[in-house]
Amino acid sequence: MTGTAAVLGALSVLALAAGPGLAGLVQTAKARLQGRRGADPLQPYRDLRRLWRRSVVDPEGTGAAYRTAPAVIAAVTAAAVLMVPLGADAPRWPFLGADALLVVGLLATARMAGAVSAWDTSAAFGMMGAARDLAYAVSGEALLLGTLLVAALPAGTTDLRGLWAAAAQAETWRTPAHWAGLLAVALVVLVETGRQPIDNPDTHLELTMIHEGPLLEYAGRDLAMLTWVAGARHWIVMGLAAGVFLPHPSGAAAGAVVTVAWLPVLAAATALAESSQAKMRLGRAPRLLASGAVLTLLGAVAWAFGAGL
Amino acid sequence: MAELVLAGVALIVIGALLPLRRPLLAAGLVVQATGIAAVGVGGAGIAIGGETAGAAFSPAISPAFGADRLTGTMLALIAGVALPAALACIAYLRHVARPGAVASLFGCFVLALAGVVTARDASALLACWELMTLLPAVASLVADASPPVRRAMFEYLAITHIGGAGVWAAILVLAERGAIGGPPLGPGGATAGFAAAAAIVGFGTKAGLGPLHAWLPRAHPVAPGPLSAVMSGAMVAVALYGLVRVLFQWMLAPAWAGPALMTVGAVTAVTGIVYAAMQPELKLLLAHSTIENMGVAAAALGASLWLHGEGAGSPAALAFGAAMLHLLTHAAAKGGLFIAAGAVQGAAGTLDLGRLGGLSGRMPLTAGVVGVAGVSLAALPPTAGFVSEWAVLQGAFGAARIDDPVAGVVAGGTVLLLAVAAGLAALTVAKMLGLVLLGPPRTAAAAAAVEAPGPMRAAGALALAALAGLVLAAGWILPGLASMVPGGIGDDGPDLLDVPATGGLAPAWTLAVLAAAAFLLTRVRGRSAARAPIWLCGQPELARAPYTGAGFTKSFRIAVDGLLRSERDVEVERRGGLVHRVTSTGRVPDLVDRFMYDPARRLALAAAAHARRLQSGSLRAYIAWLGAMVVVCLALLRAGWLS
Amino acid sequence: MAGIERVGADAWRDRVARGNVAGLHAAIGPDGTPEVRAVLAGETPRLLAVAAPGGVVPTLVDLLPAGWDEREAADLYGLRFEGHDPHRALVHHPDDRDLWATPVVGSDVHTVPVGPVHAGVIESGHFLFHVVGERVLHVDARLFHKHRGLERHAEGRSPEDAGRVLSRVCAGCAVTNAVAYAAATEDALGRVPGEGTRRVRTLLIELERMWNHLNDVSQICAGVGLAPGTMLFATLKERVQRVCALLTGHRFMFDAVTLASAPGDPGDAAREAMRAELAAVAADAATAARGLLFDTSLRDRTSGPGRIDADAVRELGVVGPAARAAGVAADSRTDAPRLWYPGFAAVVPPTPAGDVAARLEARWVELEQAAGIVGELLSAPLRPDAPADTGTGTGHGVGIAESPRGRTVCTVEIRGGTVRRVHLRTGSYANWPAVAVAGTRAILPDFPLVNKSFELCYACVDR
Amino acid sequence: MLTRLARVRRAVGLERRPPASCAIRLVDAGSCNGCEHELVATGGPHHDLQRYGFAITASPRHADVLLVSGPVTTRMLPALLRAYAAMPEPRLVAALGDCPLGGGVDAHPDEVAGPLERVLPVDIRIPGCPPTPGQIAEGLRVGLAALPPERRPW
Repeated sequence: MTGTAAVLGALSVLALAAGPGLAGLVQTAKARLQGRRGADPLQPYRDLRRLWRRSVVDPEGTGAAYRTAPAVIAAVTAAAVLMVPLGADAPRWPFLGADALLVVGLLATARMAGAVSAWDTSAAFGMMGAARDLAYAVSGEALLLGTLLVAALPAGTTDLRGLWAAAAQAETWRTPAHWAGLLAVALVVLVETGRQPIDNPDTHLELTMIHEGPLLEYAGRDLAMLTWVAGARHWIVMGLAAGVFLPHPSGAAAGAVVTVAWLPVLAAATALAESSQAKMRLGRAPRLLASGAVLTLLGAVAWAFGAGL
Repeated sequence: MAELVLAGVALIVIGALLPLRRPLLAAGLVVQATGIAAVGVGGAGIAIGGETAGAAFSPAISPAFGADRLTGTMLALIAGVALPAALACIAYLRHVARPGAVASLFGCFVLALAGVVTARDASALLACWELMTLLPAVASLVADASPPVRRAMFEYLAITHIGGAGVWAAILVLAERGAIGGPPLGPGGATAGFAAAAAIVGFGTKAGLGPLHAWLPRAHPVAPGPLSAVMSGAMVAVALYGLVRVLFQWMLAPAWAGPALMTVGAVTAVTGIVYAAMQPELKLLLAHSTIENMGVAAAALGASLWLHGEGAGSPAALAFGAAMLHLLTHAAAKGGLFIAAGAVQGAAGTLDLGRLGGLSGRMPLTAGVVGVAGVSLAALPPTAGFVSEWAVLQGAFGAARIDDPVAGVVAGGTVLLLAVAAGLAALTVAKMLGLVLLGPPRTAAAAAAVEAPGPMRAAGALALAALAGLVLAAGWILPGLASMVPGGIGDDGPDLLDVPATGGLAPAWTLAVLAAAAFLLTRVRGRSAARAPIWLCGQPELARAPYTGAGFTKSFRIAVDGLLRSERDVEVERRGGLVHRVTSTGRVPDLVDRFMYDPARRLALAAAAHARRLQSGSLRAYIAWLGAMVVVCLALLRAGWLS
Repeated sequence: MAGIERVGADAWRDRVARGNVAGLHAAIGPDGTPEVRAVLAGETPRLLAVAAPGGVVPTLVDLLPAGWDEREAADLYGLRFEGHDPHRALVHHPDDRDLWATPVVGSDVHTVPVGPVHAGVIESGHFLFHVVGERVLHVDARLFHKHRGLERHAEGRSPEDAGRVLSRVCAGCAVTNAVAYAAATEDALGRVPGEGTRRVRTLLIELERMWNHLNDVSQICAGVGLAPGTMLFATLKERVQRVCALLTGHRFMFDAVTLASAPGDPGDAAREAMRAELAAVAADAATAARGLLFDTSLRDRTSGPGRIDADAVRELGVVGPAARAAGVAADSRTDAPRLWYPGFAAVVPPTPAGDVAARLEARWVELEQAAGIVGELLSAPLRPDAPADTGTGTGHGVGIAESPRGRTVCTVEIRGGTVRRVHLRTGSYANWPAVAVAGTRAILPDFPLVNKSFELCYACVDR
Repeated sequence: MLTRLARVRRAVGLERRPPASCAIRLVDAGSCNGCEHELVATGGPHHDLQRYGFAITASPRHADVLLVSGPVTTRMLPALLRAYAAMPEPRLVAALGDCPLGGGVDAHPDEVAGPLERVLPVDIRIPGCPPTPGQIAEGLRVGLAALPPERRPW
């Protein structure tokens, strides 16, 4: 491992702690857009510390699926955080590799663990959220994979470091495929962070919940882990969007700095997107995601026609 | 190794004869299991060692058997499913009408499967192929000759034989051209096109590829549990094996074959899993999921064929390895699930998903099989199911790089369809895990369920071991499988699936690290976990109302209702200004059935009215008709009409 | 003075069917037997009563939307309504679901029980959704979790004391309820307030309408997750409530309207400042409303769900903005001799489709109308009548006022200076059954939005 | 709309508050809806409870403080006790308004189980009928700050 790789690896590990801050940034920006002062971006850390000191609750009638779900979800999410590309020289974790499709798979595993824990409690709101989450994931996964496809075509690889390097190349920006991916990845950010118009993380209406539904039963450290996961997902998808689709210099130090610098920008953009529209009706959101996926297909077709190169 | 296989075959023959005397039923099955294990170990030895045994492929029409690496792999696959199934038989067959005959037929069925993959000439291949088709039908009817089973088996034989004609046509054409064992048939000309199309239709039908998949969800669920495990895990895979021999080895496939197979596979995958998600019964759900997985494997084969034709050897080999690995992982998962389904049926007396629930605490081993196999089926990392799905997707990505406008549409579309299928597979598996294992038991029978008897548990443990082994060994297996087509890819050792143009995977290490991390996190969860009732908005526990399967998939159905055309009727009974009662009925019709098979059936029935004289209603007569058809085909061939 | 006419059981159904019934309630008649009373709305509201010897009376549910009234009377007075079968508990809360919920059958049907403790800051009430996943087949609303027995608590007290008890029924309709009670009591005692008091009461009731409608729009925005809309209308509501506090000393104007008093004039300068502030709020609200009108993401959610059309309005007895949103121009302010509404005409929104969007639009047009009335009333000094003694009168009275949610009917029976029976049937009470019906046609995640488009009170119903 | 809200924010000009963290779950145990209206208003631009690090949560499992309004009707008592039982330790109870404190407008004695003190240990008292949004925010902040440090949620 070279020195650069070591530094980038250390950065990835630091990223494990940075996710909640990114979510806090979105919340602060949203509060500002709503005419409020709001809590500062560090609030999620205070919440996590508070939750960590509280007791957990095991609802009667639940078993291992409920009890292990937060740990499983946190573990796979942590693995996905480590994989977020911060540079072409980033380390390939010997136990994970650096393949983009694995990130998709890890997110899906977390989703499944959440759904299974919802079935374990069999409480209506958890079930409702899990069912919606999985239903949205049908077109959501197509969108995500389509996005990675149009990134992988110009890059010639699904290695996240290769995708990062490709986004630093001017030629990549001349392909319609990349631009299609750039548009589609905006939707990916909204859907994977559970934000409007797909989901509303601040909702207090139990009948409309998606990601919040299965959380309703959890307390204490379980909830702390799941809250951390919600923040870490911001880092994962915004990091993917920045590393794979947004422009950055190809040099190791400058590239990593610019990639990370994109994240607050994306957080602010997310807050703005969330504040400017209502949540979509159930059943319509999957169609929006599917149209995003079709957009990426057009990008792939354009690539196959050799357009732009 | 070949000797081991032969010894195994001999043991299976003995084991198939023993159960005909009732007291020797269990002994016979144990002997069968031993034989199957020997065949499996021998097959794996051949696959790894690379030796060729027995006869080589020959265009002559004289029965010959032999094995190469691919055959060895398939033998290992068959044994991997059949071994636990044979053990499960010991417990399962107590519930059927004529256990001795079924046990005997089980052995014969396994031999027929092994026969197809070891056949080295057209006659042996076709003979074993027909046996493979007929034996499960006979076994199912022997076990239970009730009208629904008879009807299902009739439809199974009807569809597989109509489609199966393609197998005969393709094999006979290839044999006639000397392509089996000789130089492969060239890609040009009508003959090659005909052979490729006939093979895709013929083998595809048996593999459950759409739209001729309709027999599969009818036949698999009514067969006795262990038999359906072998049908759903191994038989469909053997069908795709046949397709591999034809398209990859005995001919240079025409250019359209790859994209066509890819498209058929991707569409089949989505269709299969859509209807799997809607099924109200466990075995029906599993059968539809088999269709999905064969679609995924076929799509990978299509990508491989296409890339091969474009001269992209390394990605082509990866896609080929992906398809084979997918067959293996699916076989392990599906075999385990069908065996678990048998255990669940024995314990709860039903497979109706609405009448199970809460079995995880009562049947821990069965629950483990359902859980691990289910997660593998949903293609979630770090299971073997994910590794194969990952490799399949890499194959599709590779095809999308082909310099051809069609590639963008077909390969790009395949990526999206496979993603949709994966998403739906997660929905389906979550529904299955929830309804079978989790939540409160929905009936008294489910609440009183106890773990399956010893042999069934042993079968479950074997299935679990197979799944675990595949995760640990995926790093070896995938390159090995890929190298079974020309121009194989490098083998970078067991830890990292270091495939060019990817970021690599390390399934075994990923599993270890994730499991360790999750374990550590559960340790820091806090020592004193308080028990409290589930929070139901302040309602008492009796308000806890578990979801139904249809309720769980409703969110998805709402999004695609225009496509699914689900039928719903709500009847509100009003009397004297008050609502007395509300009744809801609903179902999701199978659109392939509605728009293809129902009209076809009506047409066929109308035709049958005219041809009643030919109709005797007995199985033998149908087989006779079929034989006559083959003779006609052969005659046509001789006359040169078909070439 | 509203008279009471007692009819026999044979004539009861026939007479009621011909009248314009504004609610039923049970009471104890002068001879100690329970009786059921119907309020007949009209130019001079009257009461019709039928005795229930042995606790049995013929039902009216096949003739008019009186299901909840009868269920409540059955639970609280132990009556049995012959032909109302099955009787489902409303006020009482048996554990057995069969005793209060509708049977919904079918292989895939399951239930989603919600409440009484909701996830948001919402009043307590329970809804049992019979669903297949997201599709709602039937809704059973189980309210009365907050039943405080306020009517029973008020009975046996002097009219002033009873009024104080009733003033705390509901914060959202505090003025309306107080006005309806005052009107009923004054009707029973044969008094008519002077123009000064009528003007003040009208001012307060319209102020209450203003902040409620602003709150309702804010809540509809919350229902679709449009946070800026939620917050903007919440600030406008806050501004109106601050004016309310300046004028009456209380943000919800508790105790501002009583039998004895009404707030006096704050002085020309203060009154003018209030008028200007409310005009500014109305202007801001109109601008913001235009913003919402052209927000396609909002439009997409509000158009369609929760439709209650004009036929359903009549069948279910829907009142208030919900009825007007379906094109039924019924408003009790058009005929309000005890308040001050010269030349008032009910307004319906431009597209009275009866859905969420129409109810949202109804709020906007009514907000404008209310702002106009308030502005006019604030441009002249407030001169309420001098307080008067309620004395030791006897009689029956009916008071009707239009709350932000619809027609509120209060009936009072006074004997010898003591309130013997008081009944409050608010706009929320009339509309709750319609919410359940509107929800039946929606998908689950749309139900909160449908519910918020009615924005009914629980406290008003539970009492 | 966003620019209008920005103007509101500048006009109100709230200060940032010392950082804290606390999750609150409301149970309406029979209130007149006044306390609920004012609690909602506490989250608006004029008062902005969130700047204290206070959040209203969707589930009692997430809550540190159980905030109770209303005189505790008999029909709400079981639900209130279930909400309390659902909370993880350590848990606090706050009474919102005069009703749960026993000083509100009286209800019929047959129908209420209150005041709150009779059924749950009350840690924080916020009087008023209803308390204004400012009083609620201050009541919570001061009430929580006055607790011994080991009982404070953050």
